[in-house]
This record gives sequence, C-alpha cells and structure tokens, in this order.
Amino acid sequence: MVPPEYYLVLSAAIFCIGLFGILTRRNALYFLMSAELMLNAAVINLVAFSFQWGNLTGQTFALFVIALAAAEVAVGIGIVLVLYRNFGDVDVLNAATMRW
Amino acid sequence: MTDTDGSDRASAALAVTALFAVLATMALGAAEAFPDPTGFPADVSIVHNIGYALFDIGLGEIPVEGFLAAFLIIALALDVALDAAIYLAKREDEGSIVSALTDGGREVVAGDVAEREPTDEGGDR
Amino acid sequence: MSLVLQGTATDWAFSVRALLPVVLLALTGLVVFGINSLRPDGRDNKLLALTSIAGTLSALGVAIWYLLAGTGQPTHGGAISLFSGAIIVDGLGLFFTAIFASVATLVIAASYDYFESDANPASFYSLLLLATTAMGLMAVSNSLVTVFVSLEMASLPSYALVAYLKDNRGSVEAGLKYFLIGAVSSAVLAFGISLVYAATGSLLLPEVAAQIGSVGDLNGVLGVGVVMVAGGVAFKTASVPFHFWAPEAYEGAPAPVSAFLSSASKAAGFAVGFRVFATGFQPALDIGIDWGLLFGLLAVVTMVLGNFAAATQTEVKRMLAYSSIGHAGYALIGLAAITAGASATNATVMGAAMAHLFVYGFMNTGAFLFIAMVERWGVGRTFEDYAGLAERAPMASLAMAVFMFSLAGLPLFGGFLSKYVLFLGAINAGFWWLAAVGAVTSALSLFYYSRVVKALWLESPTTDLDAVGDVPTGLYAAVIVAGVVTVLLLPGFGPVIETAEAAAAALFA
Amino acid sequence: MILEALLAVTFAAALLVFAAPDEYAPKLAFGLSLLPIAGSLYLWSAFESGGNALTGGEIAFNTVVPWLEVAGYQLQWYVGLDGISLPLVILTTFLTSLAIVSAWTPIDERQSQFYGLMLLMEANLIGVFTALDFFLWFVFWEAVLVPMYFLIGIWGGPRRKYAAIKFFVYTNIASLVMFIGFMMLVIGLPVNSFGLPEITQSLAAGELGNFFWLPADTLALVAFAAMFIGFAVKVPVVPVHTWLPDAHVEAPTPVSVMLAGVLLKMGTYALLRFNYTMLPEQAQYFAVPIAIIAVVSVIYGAMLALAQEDLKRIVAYSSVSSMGYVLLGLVAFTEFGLGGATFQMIAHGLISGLMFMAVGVIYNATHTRLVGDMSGLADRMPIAVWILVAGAFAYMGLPLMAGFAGEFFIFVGSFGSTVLPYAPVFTAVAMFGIVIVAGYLLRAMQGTLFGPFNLETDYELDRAPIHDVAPLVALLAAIIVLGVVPSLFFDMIRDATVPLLELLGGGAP
Amino acid sequence: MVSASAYVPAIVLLPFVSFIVALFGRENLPKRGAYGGIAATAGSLLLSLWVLVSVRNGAAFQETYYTWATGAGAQDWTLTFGALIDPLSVLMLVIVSLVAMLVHIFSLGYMNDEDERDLPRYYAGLGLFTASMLGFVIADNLLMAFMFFELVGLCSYLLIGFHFREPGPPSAAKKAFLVTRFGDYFFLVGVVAVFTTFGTAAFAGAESFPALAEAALNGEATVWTPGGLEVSTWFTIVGLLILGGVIGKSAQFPLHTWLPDAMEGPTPVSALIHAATMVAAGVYLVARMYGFYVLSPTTMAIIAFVGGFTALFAATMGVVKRELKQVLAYSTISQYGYMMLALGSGGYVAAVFHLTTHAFFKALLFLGAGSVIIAMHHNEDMWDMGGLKDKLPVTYWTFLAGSLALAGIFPFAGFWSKDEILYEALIHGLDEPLILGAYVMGLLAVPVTAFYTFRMVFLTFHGEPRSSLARDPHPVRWNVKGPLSVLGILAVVTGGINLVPVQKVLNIEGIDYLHLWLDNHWGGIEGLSSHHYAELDPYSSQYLFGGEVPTVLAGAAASLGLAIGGLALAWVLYNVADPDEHTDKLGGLKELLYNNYYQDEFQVWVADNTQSVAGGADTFDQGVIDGVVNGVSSVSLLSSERIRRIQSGVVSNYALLLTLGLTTLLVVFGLIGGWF
Repeated sequence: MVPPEYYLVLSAAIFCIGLFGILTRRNALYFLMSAELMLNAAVINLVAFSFQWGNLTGQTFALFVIALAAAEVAVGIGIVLVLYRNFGDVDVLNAATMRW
Repeated sequence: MTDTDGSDRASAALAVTALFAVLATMALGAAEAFPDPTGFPADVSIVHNIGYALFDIGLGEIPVEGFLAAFLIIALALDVALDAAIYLAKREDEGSIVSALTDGGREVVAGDVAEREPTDEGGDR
Repeated sequence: MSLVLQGTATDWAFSVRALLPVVLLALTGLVVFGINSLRPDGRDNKLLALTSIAGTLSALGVAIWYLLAGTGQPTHGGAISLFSGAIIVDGLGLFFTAIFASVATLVIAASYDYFESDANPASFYSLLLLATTAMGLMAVSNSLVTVFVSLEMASLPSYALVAYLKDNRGSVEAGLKYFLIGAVSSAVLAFGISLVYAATGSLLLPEVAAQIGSVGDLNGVLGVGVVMVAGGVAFKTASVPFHFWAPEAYEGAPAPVSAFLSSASKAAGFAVGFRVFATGFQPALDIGIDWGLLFGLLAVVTMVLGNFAAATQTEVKRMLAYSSIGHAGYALIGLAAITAGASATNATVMGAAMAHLFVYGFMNTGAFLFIAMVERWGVGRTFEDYAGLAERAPMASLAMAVFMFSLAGLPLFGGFLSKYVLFLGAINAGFWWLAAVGAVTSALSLFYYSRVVKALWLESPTTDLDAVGDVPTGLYAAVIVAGVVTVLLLPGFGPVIETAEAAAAALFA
Repeated sequence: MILEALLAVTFAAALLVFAAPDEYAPKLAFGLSLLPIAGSLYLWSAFESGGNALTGGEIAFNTVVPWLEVAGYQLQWYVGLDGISLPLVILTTFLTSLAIVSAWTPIDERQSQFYGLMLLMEANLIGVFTALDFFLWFVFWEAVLVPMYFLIGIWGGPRRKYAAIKFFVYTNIASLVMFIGFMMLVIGLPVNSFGLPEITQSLAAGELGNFFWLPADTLALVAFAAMFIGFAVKVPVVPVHTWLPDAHVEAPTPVSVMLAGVLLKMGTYALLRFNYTMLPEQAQYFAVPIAIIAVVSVIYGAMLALAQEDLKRIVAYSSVSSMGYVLLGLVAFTEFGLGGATFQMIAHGLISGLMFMAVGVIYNATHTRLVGDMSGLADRMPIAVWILVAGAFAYMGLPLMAGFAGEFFIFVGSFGSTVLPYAPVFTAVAMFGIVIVAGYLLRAMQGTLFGPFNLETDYELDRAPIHDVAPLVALLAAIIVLGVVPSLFFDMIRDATVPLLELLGGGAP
Repeated sequence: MVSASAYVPAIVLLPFVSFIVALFGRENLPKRGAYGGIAATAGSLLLSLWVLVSVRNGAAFQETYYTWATGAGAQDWTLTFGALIDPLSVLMLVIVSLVAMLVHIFSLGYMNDEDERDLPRYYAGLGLFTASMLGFVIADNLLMAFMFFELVGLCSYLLIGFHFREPGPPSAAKKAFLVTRFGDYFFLVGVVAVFTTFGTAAFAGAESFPALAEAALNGEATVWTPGGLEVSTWFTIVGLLILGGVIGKSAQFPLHTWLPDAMEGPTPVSALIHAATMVAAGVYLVARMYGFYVLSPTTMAIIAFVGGFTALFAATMGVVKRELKQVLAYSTISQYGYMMLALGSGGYVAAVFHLTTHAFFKALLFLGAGSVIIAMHHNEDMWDMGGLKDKLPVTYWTFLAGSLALAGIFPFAGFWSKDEILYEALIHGLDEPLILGAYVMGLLAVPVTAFYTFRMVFLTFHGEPRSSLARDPHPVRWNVKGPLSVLGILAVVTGGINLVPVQKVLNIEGIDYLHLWLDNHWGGIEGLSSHHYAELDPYSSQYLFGGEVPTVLAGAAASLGLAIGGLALAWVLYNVADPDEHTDKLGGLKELLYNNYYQDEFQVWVADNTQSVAGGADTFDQGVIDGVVNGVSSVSLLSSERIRRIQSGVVSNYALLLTLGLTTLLVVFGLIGGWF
C-alpha cells in the first residue's frame, strides 16, 4: 500500500515544478503549459484522497477540474493569439508597458 | 525563446524550493495521521457510480456528494469559455476593428500598431 | 403570496423558482448570444443593450423582492438548499446577487455608448451577462465544488472582457497579466481545495465544518489548504499578495469592464470568502488555524498598499485602481474581525462589510463610468488633463465629486456611513487597531481623492475642452443614477445594513 | 418640528441659490439667509432654559425619530437645543447673512456656487449645534468640511489649494482619532443607542465596563485623550494649530469670517459637550496638562501675532490666542469658567468676524494686507477705519464690549478653581495675553491706519461702499449690546453649564 | 427733599449724550460740537454741586442701578453697576466737572479759533472722556471702577492721537495706551483676586471687601487664599496688584514714561486729562479703597516710598526741559508722587487736599501754557519766548498765581497741601525708615520744584523777547482768559478749605473744613471716614521738639524756606534780560536728565526684544511645527512613491512576489498554528 503522504509530496512536487515553469519561462505558451501542470497536481491529490476516504467526490471533482483546465487553456490561447497580433511575439517581458 | 536571465532564475528557484519545502514538511508531518485507506468495494463499477454522482441519482453504493449543480454550471462555463476564445481568436476580415477608443495603455493611432513610448521613469510625483 | 418554497430538493420547478435571479441572468446571456447568432452581421446595438438591461433589471427586481419577502431568511423557514446541498439560497446570496445585478445594469447602460462604434457588441454583452450569472452562482454555492466551478466560470469571460479591445496594446497586455495571475491563482485554489478534501474527506461546506473537529494531526494539511483557499479568495478580491494583476487590469481594460471587475467580481470574491470561511472554516479557528489573523494581516497590508500607492499616481484611472485595492482592504475587515463563537459581533462586522460592498459597488462603478465618459470625450488621462472639467460638464463633475468624497468616507453621501459602521463593527469586535489603520488610510485617501476634485473643480482648464459636452445618453444616465443612489444611501442606509446584518447573522446561526 | 424646518429651509435656500443665475445670486442669497435668522430669533423667543441637555435637563424643541439600527445600537434623528447650543445657532445665522453681504464686493465669479456653498455650510453648522445623536452629529461635523474646502479652494488667494487640502486632511485625521476614541467609550457602556444624553447619564451613573482588555478607568482616560486630540485640532490649540493661518490667509474675506466666527467654535463646543460633560473626572485628571496647553496657546499665539506682517495672519493668530482663553475657562470647571468660556465663544465669533470683515473692506480698496505697504488710511476711509479701531479695542477686551465680558468671566471663574491646581498662577499668566494683544493690534493699526497717507499699490482710495460698511456696523452694534447686557446670553448659558458642576462637585471655594 | 440718587446717573449720562450727539451730528453742530460739550459739562457741574449740598445735609448713599451679570452655585457673585455718593466722591465729582467745563470753554479758543479740522471727533472724545471719568468717580465697586478706568484709558488714546495725520501723536497714543495697559493688567488680576477672595468687590457697606478684609485679619471671617497663603501676605499681594494699575494710570515711577509723550495731544486735552482728572484716577482709587490698603503696612510703606522717589526723580528731570509743556508734564508726575507719599504715610486727608489744589493750579498752568502757545503760534520752546509779561497780562498774572501755588509759597494753595503732606510724612515716618526716606526725598524735591517752576516763569514772561513771535504775540480772546481767571482765583483760595497749621498753632477749632468733611462730620457712609482709617492705621505718630505745634511750625518753616531758596536761585539765574543755558554747567548730568535717565530707551529696547522673540517664535512655528506637519505629508508621499515602484510591469515578477507572499503566509501561520 502506498502511504497517502507520498501522494501529497508528489502533488506538491508537481505543483512546484509548474510554478517554477511560470516564474522562469518568457514564452506565454509555456505559461499555459505550466498552469496546466499545476492544475494536474491538484487532480492527483483529489484522486488519491478519494481512494483514501472511500468516496467518489474527489474523483468526480477531478473530472471537473480537468474540464476547466481545458477551458482555461482555450481562453489562454485566445489571449496569446491577440498578444501576438499586437506585440509581434509572445514574449511576456515585452508586455510591460504599464507599470508603477 | 530564451528564459529569463540568470539572476531571476536563481530567485525563482529559491522561492519554489522554499514552497516545496513547506508543502513537503506539511505532508510528512501528517504522515501517520492518516487512517488506513477505506478503498472501494471490489465488485462495484466506479464508472457507474461516477455517472450516478454526476446526475445526483442516489443509486450508487459508494458514498458521494451530488454534482448535478456543478454539472449544470460547467456546461455554461465551457460555453462561455468557448465564446471568449472564439471572440479573441476571430480576425475581423475587413481590416482591424477601428479602435473604439483611446483606451487601455496609451493613445493608439487608428489602424496600425503605434510604437508606445514607455512611460517616463519618474512620473511627476 | 408568501414565498415559502417547498418541495424536494431536485424538484426542477422549485429550484428554478428559488434560483430565479441567477436563472434570469443566464437566460438573458443566452438570448443575447442567440440574437447575435441569428443575425451575425447585424449591428443592432440598441436591441442587445435593451435586452441585457431588461434581463439584469428583472434579476435585480426579483432579488430585491425575494429579500423583502424574506425568502431564505430564518424568519421564513431558513435557507433553501438545492442540488443536495451544493447550492443554498439565503439572505447572503440574494444580497450579493442584488449587488451584481445593479452593477451589471449600470455597466451595460454605459457600454451601450462606449461600444457604439464596435463591430458586433453582442459578444461583449453575452460575456458580461454570463460572467454576472457566474458571480450569482458563486454567491449561492454552498460546496467547494460549486465555488470552484462558478469562480472559474466568472474568471474566464473576465479575461476576455479585459482584453476586449483586441488591437489596443494596453487592453491586451492587461488581459494577459490578468489571465496569467488568474491561472496561477485558480491552480492555487484548486490545490487548496484538494488539501481541504484530503484533510476532511468532503467538499460540502457543512460537512467540512463537521469534519474539522476530528481532523487531529491533519491540521497541518487543513491549515495549508485553508491558506491556499484564502489565496484564491484574495485573487478574486484583489487583496495583497494576489493583487498584482489589479492595477494593470483596471487601467488597461475598457472603463466599463474595469468598473465591472472592481465592483462586481470583487464583491463576488467576498461573497465566496464570507460563505466559505463563515460556514466552512469557522471551527478551524479553535484548532490553531487562525485565519482571522491572516485576513487581519491581509487587510492591513492591502489598505496600506492600496492607499499609499494611489497617493502619488499621475493618472486618474490607475489611481482609482489602487483605491479599489484599498477598499478591498476595508471590506477584508469584515472577515478579519470574525472571532470563534461570538456570533453577535461577527454578524455586525460582516453585515457592515457587506453593506459597505453594496455602497462601494455604486460609488466605484460611478467613478469608473465617469472616466469612461471622459475618455469618450477624448480628454487625456492625467490629473492635469482633467483640469477645469467642471465648467464644461458640471453635472457629471458634481457626480464625480460625490463619488470621490463618498469613497473617502465624507458625510452627506453613502460612503460615509458604510465605512464608519464598518469601523464601529471592528471596534465592537475588539479589533480597534484594524479600525485605526482603516481610519489613517482613509484620511490619506481623502488626500488623493480630493486631488481629483481639485482638478475638476478648483483648477482652471488648461486645454480647450471643446469635445466635451455632447452628452452620451446611456453613459451619462448611468453616472447620474449611480450618483443619486450614492447620495440616497446616506438616509436610506437603514434597510441595507439591516438586511445585510440579518443575512450575516443567519450565516453564523 | 421647528429645528427640522430651520434645517430644511437653509438646505432649500442653498439649492435654490445653486440654481440661480450668477448676477441674482448675491441678493437672493442674502434674502434667503434672513429666513434662518428669523427662525433662530423665534427659537430664542420661544426658549425657556431648563438645565443642560445632556445631564438630564429639559431639552427644548427636541424630536427623536429612529433612523437605522446597527450592531445593536439604534441610530436616530435626535435634535434639540439647550442653553449652550442656542446662542451658537443664533451666532451662526447672524454671521452667515452678514458674511454673505460682505461677499458682494470681493466675489465676482461663480457667485451662485459661492453663495450656495455658504448656505450649505450654514445648514451643516446649525446641524452640528442641534444634533444630539452621535452619528447624526458626526455627519454634520464632517459635512462642514466639504463646502469649506471648496470655498477656500476655488475663491482663495495664491496658495489656496495647499491651504485647502491641508485644512481638509488635517481636520479629517483629527476627527477620525476622535471617532475611534468615542466608539471605544460607547462600546464599553451598556447603552443601546448613540444618543448623547443617554451616554452622559450612563457614564455619570458609572456604568462604564471595560473594553475587552482595557479596564474601565484607563478606557475612560484613553477615550478622553483621543477625543481631546480630535477636538483640539478644530479649536485650534497650539501644537496642532498650523492649519489655521494658512486657511485664513488664503480664504476670501467672507469665508474667513465664517471660519473664525463659527468653525472654531465647533471645536470648543464639542470639547464642552463631550469631554467636559461626559468625562468630568478624567477632565480633572488631565487638568494641569490642558491648562498648560491653554496658557501656551494664549501667550504663544499672541507672540506669533506680534511677528506677522499680514493683517489677516495677525487676526488669525489672535484667534488661536483667544481660543486659549476658552480652553482655560473649560479646564477650570467652575460656574463662571464654563459660562465664560461659552460666552467667549459667542463674543470671539462676533469680534473676529468684525475684524476680518474690516480687514477685508480695506483689502477691497487697497488690494494689499501687508502692514508695511500702507499707512494713514484713516483720512481716506474714515468709517471703515474707525470701525476697525473699535473692533481692535473690542478684541483687546475693552470693557462694555463683548470681549471683556467673556474674558472677565473666564478669569474670575478660573482664578479660584479647586479643580485646577495652581489655578491662580495659570490665570495670571494667561491674563498677560491682554497686554500682548494690545501690543500687536496697536502696532498693526498704527502702522496701517495712522500717520501720513501713502500706499504702495497706488489704488484710488475713497470711502467704502455702504453695503460693505453696513455689516460692520451691525456687528459692532451686536458686540456693544452683548458687552453692556451680557445676561442676554449669559443667563441662558449659565443655566446650562451649572448642572455640569454637580457631576464633579467642583466649583470655587 | 427729592433724593439725589435719581439724578446721579444723569451726571454721567449728560456728557455721554454730548458724545453721541457729536459723534452722529458731524459737521452741522453749533461750533461743531463745542456748545453741546459745554452745556453737558455745565449741567454735570450744577448737578454735582446740588448733590454736594445734599451730601452736606447728610444724604450720602450707595445705590445699585443695573446688574451686569450674576453667577450661580459656588460662585454666585453679582456683578453690578451702581453709585457710591459720599464726601470723597462728591468732592471729586465737583472737581472733575468743573475742570471739564473750563477746558471745554478753553477749547473754543484753542481749537475753534485756530479752526482745526475734525472738531466733532474732538468734542466727542472729550464728552466720552468726561462721562467715563465721572462714571469712574461714582463707581461703587472695583469691577465698575476697572471698567471706567479702561474706558478713560481708551479716551486718552483717542485724544492724544487726535492729530493722527502727523507721525508723532499716533505713536505717543500707542505708547500711552500700552504702558497704562501694562499697569491695568495687574489691576485686572487684582480685581479678579478680590472677587475670588471676598466674593464681592463693593467699596462700601458691611459686606464691602475692606470690611471683610478687616474681619478676616482679626479672625472673625474666613476668606479664600490661594494655596493656603497666609491672609495678611495675600492682602499685601492683592494691594500691590491693584497698585500696579494705579502706578500705570497716575504715571508713577516705573510706568511714567508715557505722560511726557502724551503732550503730543492738544493742550486742553493735556490740561483736562493729563493734569486734573485721569492721572488723578489712580490716587482717587487708592483713596476710595483706603480701608483695604490701611490693613497692610508693607503696602503703605511701598506706596509712600514710590511716591517720594517719583516726586524727587521727576522734579530733577523737569529742570532741564526746553518745552513749556514738558516741564509741566514732569511737574505733574512729581506732584502725584507727593500724593502717593501722603497716602502711603497715612495722610489720607492731606492726599485728597493736595489732589484738589493740584487739580486747580495744574489745570491753570496748562491752560496758561495753552494761551502762551496760541500766542506763540504753537511754538513751545521756552528759549524762543521771553518778555510776554506785558503783552499777555491776564495770562501772566494767573500763570504766576499757579506757579506760586505749585512751588508751595506761603499764602497759595500749594503751600498748605504740600506742607500738610510733608508734616504727615514726618510725624508718621520717625519710626518707619521707608517713610522717613520718602519724607527726605519729598523735602529735597521742594526746592527743585520751586527752581524749575520759576525758571519756566522767568524764561517765558520775563526778560527780552527772544524771537519775532515773542515780539508781537497773537492776542487771545475771552474764552481763554475766562477759565484762566477762574482757575487763578481758585489756585489762591483753595488753601483756605484746610488751614490745619493755623488751626493747630492758633488752635482755632473748626477751620479745617476738609478734615471734617472727610471725617463724615456732616454725614457719610459708615466705615469710609478718615477717623475709621486712622484707627486701622498701623503708624503711631511721634513729634519733634517736644510737641505737635513746634513740629508743625518747624515743618512749615523748612518747606517754605526751601521753596523760597529755590525761587531765589531761579530768580538769580534766569530773571535777567537775556538769560543763557545755565543748565549746561551740569554737563554730563544734564545729558542724563535730558534723556530721562534713558527710561524711554530702556522701554524701546524691551519692546524690540519682545518683537525679536516674537520673530523667533514665528520662525520656530513655521519651521518646526509646520515642518512636522509637512514632514508627515512628504514622508507619506515618499513612501507611496516607493510602494508604487513594486508594480514593475513584468508578469513573472508578479508571479514571483505572489509565490513569496504565499510561502511567507504559510510559514507564518504554520508556526503560529503549530501545523508542522
């Protein structure tokens, strides 16, 4: 039997890797992928503990999270597209005209 | 597409590892607090139960909370996301939309993408 | 007919009637979408606007009618829970739905003029209406599932709305930033919910509350979960440290959208915050997860950062962005001053925060719509460009002065009483230092709010404001209506605070 | 009902004048301002004094209408008059209409807005003096700032914006500090409404519990100190007075008449109503420090006036000095002390109003206020100059004029006070102020009015127009009448202040 | 017998009516206000005489007319206006109204004939002054006295500054008001102290504060004293406080510098205000509350010493002056020093006697100087005069009578009153060092007074005319000569009302009318009589050379001898055809005297210092206190500038800060909650 805390550590690791992706990547698309990764970390947790607690709430909710991740990426792509049309490339650092 | 320069990567790495450390200690701290997993009865089809849960039909053996409300909402949500994505992606064919207003960042000359002069450093206090 | 709604939870007719305001909003959104798909190239802006306003106004009417009739109040058979506990229609839900509907009405009325020259505004109206529906759902959701889903449903269209001006670099940049931080925050929220699930094994708020007692050594997991959920709420309400998107988003987005975001979606964030923390996590206070102090800390930092950063802004819209962050700090006092057990003071301070959000909704929307009108006239964005505007547009400038002084908390307008009752609530709950920080920052806010009034009324015009004067009907009406309501909310504050307090009390019962 | 009518009439007048065209505004405003005077005179005739409103005395013309209920406290529309507030209401109405007449010459642009704001301020001031519910009072208290901000900001002198914002934020911070102090006090009490009489009587009955961790007596001290700081800024008292000279110098004449004449009295009125009626023991505890502040205000204020070159700054600083006397009268806490302090408020209101108007009339002709720029005006503008001389002597406390009556009552009251240790020393030192006052006023008059005629700003000088001189004569007459027959107001005031002494059993030997 | 109390207020109100008429009548009044003034003062004089007669028939009374304000609770004092008519006040009433009327008539000549501008304002000022002075005289309590005391100060300010168009008079008026105001400050503290101590400020009656003080001293009553101070020391302090006001108004030593500058005002004003009435107010006040002063010996000694010193001090300064009115001003200060000496040494009747005689001959001298000034077309320098004797005979003879009275030569009024003062000072001073010192100074001042008086007479009237003006002076009309002659007769005759030495030496009873008058012989208010004061008087009187009569004779001889000596010296030095500046012989001392011992410079120095201190306070106020306020605002704006910078515009920074924020929150609340 895999003790449940390992799942916690695993999902935390994936969560942090996704976060690291967001902090360092300049390309907006990488942003999307990393965000996707972070959401999946949550999914792992949910499914693991659905089994732990013996009720299906976690798993069904996981489905919903996955669906929403997809929706998010859809909108994300839309935004990246518009970004490209306006700034010529998808580098996140160029889009810094407004500050202070 | 290169990544952010060296110094940012270091601070980002530091921040992320710190967060991971916190989460890991949290997880390991709760190591023996978990009772042994109750698991699911072997003879039951989990997929059916998920189906019942989705439509909040009480026939399933495995305890689960009703997701009907969430199901209806996500329907609307996905539709909205679709609209948003399409709107953003849509390219108005006969020339770009005349900029409604000088809104957003700075004055934009209608039509082409004017080069924006970055706001000066100080801004009068 | 007393609206004591009976019938089984999943009886469709019953739940539709219970959720009527939200359903109406959803229907109008779809109807608008339908009209657009029927005549894709038709530019019938007036028809779309009118249907949308009809929808939001009817939702507002129904919400107020339900509140007055006492639906979901303890006096009339308590809260109505639907879909096996996932949705709960009670005073809090209806109160916030009323806020969203009124803000949406004003914003739509303003956008009718704002997007006059836009190719097909239909998508704007539908996105806006569906976002409002999502917020309505957030206010009535009683399970972390419905919270997360409706929160996402509200955020997605908002990203698109912020980036609505597709070829304006400011709007796009704002959209991008809002999206990226939004994505991260929703991930944090999801992870938080998963941890809460890990610790308690359930996602329905009442069950979570019940389970918390027996969490034992898992309080670490639960604690991190609670903090991350708080982070999700902080993102929606634009409080520190999840506020970084707000200044650019409010400044970059088209003014009606900024108004919508800074009033409605902030209130929705608070609705979720109040419900989740009051019903779900209140027992957590006893086992070492002191989220009251957490929100206290967030409130102080948000108030300080919001007001201090706004003091030296050169552009009015960005100043208003920071000021709305500041006001998020004031509303956070409602959450921060909650103490375990004592339900009387909790009800007061949360009710005061809700009332403040209601009044803030009008003042803030009015202020942003005034900026929309000024942008429509082609006047610049800095304080100097606003100089002497009162001579050319006295009524609108008077309304703006009302909004500014009301946001600063000066009497003769609604903002005064809502802010001071909030401070009274905080002191009543023993958190006098929160009220002290609030008082000092609101005094500082008086400084930069009066900079706007000084520019409008005291300065003499530098540029020749000839474009000013052609009165955009919808926008003008929205600003004036917001102004009148803000003024009336001083004498008329009674019913607002009383319903809010009753709703909050029901929450803690 | 009469008080509501008075307030309603004044508000209506303000709105009417706002709407009136600029050229009719001055005459219309003056005409309308006669109505409040008639109202206050009627109040005076129908008033029979019945002790202090707060300590259970019978309140004249009082009406109580519940407004809203929050946090278990009942906020209400609670207005009433007693011996202390009636003279101040009469002073307000009398001074406002004279200020309006004196504004006919100097104010030559945006007149309707000017007179509208003046009448609005008058309405708020009447509100401050008649309100007996804390929140209602606080609404009027803060509402006075808004019109004053605009009046200074729009029609002021060169540095008007700085002066306006400094005045605005400074007094606002002060009243916030006071608000928090008072809230903590009220929450410590078992009262369920903010009515000042209820609070006073419950404090007198010693029902003050402790506020969370603050024991009752330290709570009372903290509340007293917070309220004192809040009101001291308004008085103003020395360390916190620096907003006054800037506000006075930059404000146009009629506005500085109102500022000196009535707005300063709000601070001392509030000190008497809150600090010295509700918390007499604490007043005794703080007697020595406050007495030191009072004496320093008198001497330091007078010394500052000695060093000024601008006539208006001289009169402004001398207001600081005279308000020091009022504070001395309050801190002595004897019959003549309290009665004299209240009477001095009225006297100083009239006299400083006269001085400012006279300086204004001279400024209208010479367009300069610097003592060095002009001399020998007496033979060019005899009437205005001799009234200024009479006003200066009234300021110095010449007998048979209101100033002497006020000051003498304070001195004779505070000399033998048992409440204030070393009272004779404090009084004697404060009385030296009358010599310094004589010093700088005579120095200024001799510099400008007498000696051979010459004027740096070579304007053609001739007699002041009749409508400038008329208010001066009216004010001088009022000062002399009050000087010769002080019992017109003093009996009424004495009946209202004597009951305060039973609270403490204080008073002279 | 219609009671006098109904008419007493009329005495005060008549001149007040003339003030109102002159104020509002402006130009179209007969003689531009003069006749109104004369009629009013004449009316007051007649009424005063009528009241004198009724008091002579025993109708002295104390009546309250109007309650100004009433206290309640522990401070239930009533502040009232009322009249106290007794021998002392009636005497003063007559003096004031008489001199006022004569001055009004004189003003016809001095002001109207010289056709000055703004005359209605002049007569209004005179009217208001006379009304306030009469009000002060009849005052029955200390507060009412203080009020009219201040009003009189105001009128002197207005009248000194009458010619406000030239630079001189306004600054003189300002100085006069400020110096007297400084004195009045102490007086006001005294008034407040009396009220707090006794609860009343009434002069007369069983409940009056002198009576209460007397009772308190011998233990029958208890009175409030600040901080448990011993009763007698507290009474001394109160006495000295009120004395401050007296010294200010009667131009005694430290606060006398304003009187010589007050000569800037028109001469009738100097005559009325700065000779006869206002300056006498201080002395009259001490006399009025003599019952209180007598109780504390230290105060009496101080009064005496100040009086004596001022007498000598002022007389020395009078010697070197060049203008006619300056000499008279210093002589006034000196004469009032004598009166204070008398009051201080227990000579109550002597002081009043000298007050009366001095009022007449000093008014005479001033009016005489006025007519000389008219003649000399307003040139006051004595060294341009000379030989006016035969051109202005009436002026000369009346001026001579006045000078003889001032110097204290035998038959004239001045001799009797000054001699009695010195006598009282001598007999009471033998075992009191302070009073003896005062007596010696007073005695030394006699020859100096005689010297400067006759130096003035000889320079002005005798010898050869030294300037063209002096050769053909401008003739004066009846309205100048009339008052002069009346006052001339009075200066000669008034000595007769109190021939004490004659009565003592030839023991003819009953001719010392003033003693009897002030001793309530013909009725008066109990407790306000000279014998009552004598009982309380702390001094015992010793006599030289065995008995009372030898002391009287010795004193009279000494003072007369010294006076004649002074006169002779002046005669020798100045009664020559073409006298020269003998005072140059004094060399450095002349410089010192001419500059009045540099008193003025000292007071100007004090004024400048306060000005610079005020300047320092102002810079401190602007710099520090205002600095703090602006500092707070700039600090907050600076910090707001810093906080603004956090929003760097780059999304990854936001994400980074967000993660850091989240981690810190987790760590902080983890530790607080004990999660790990």
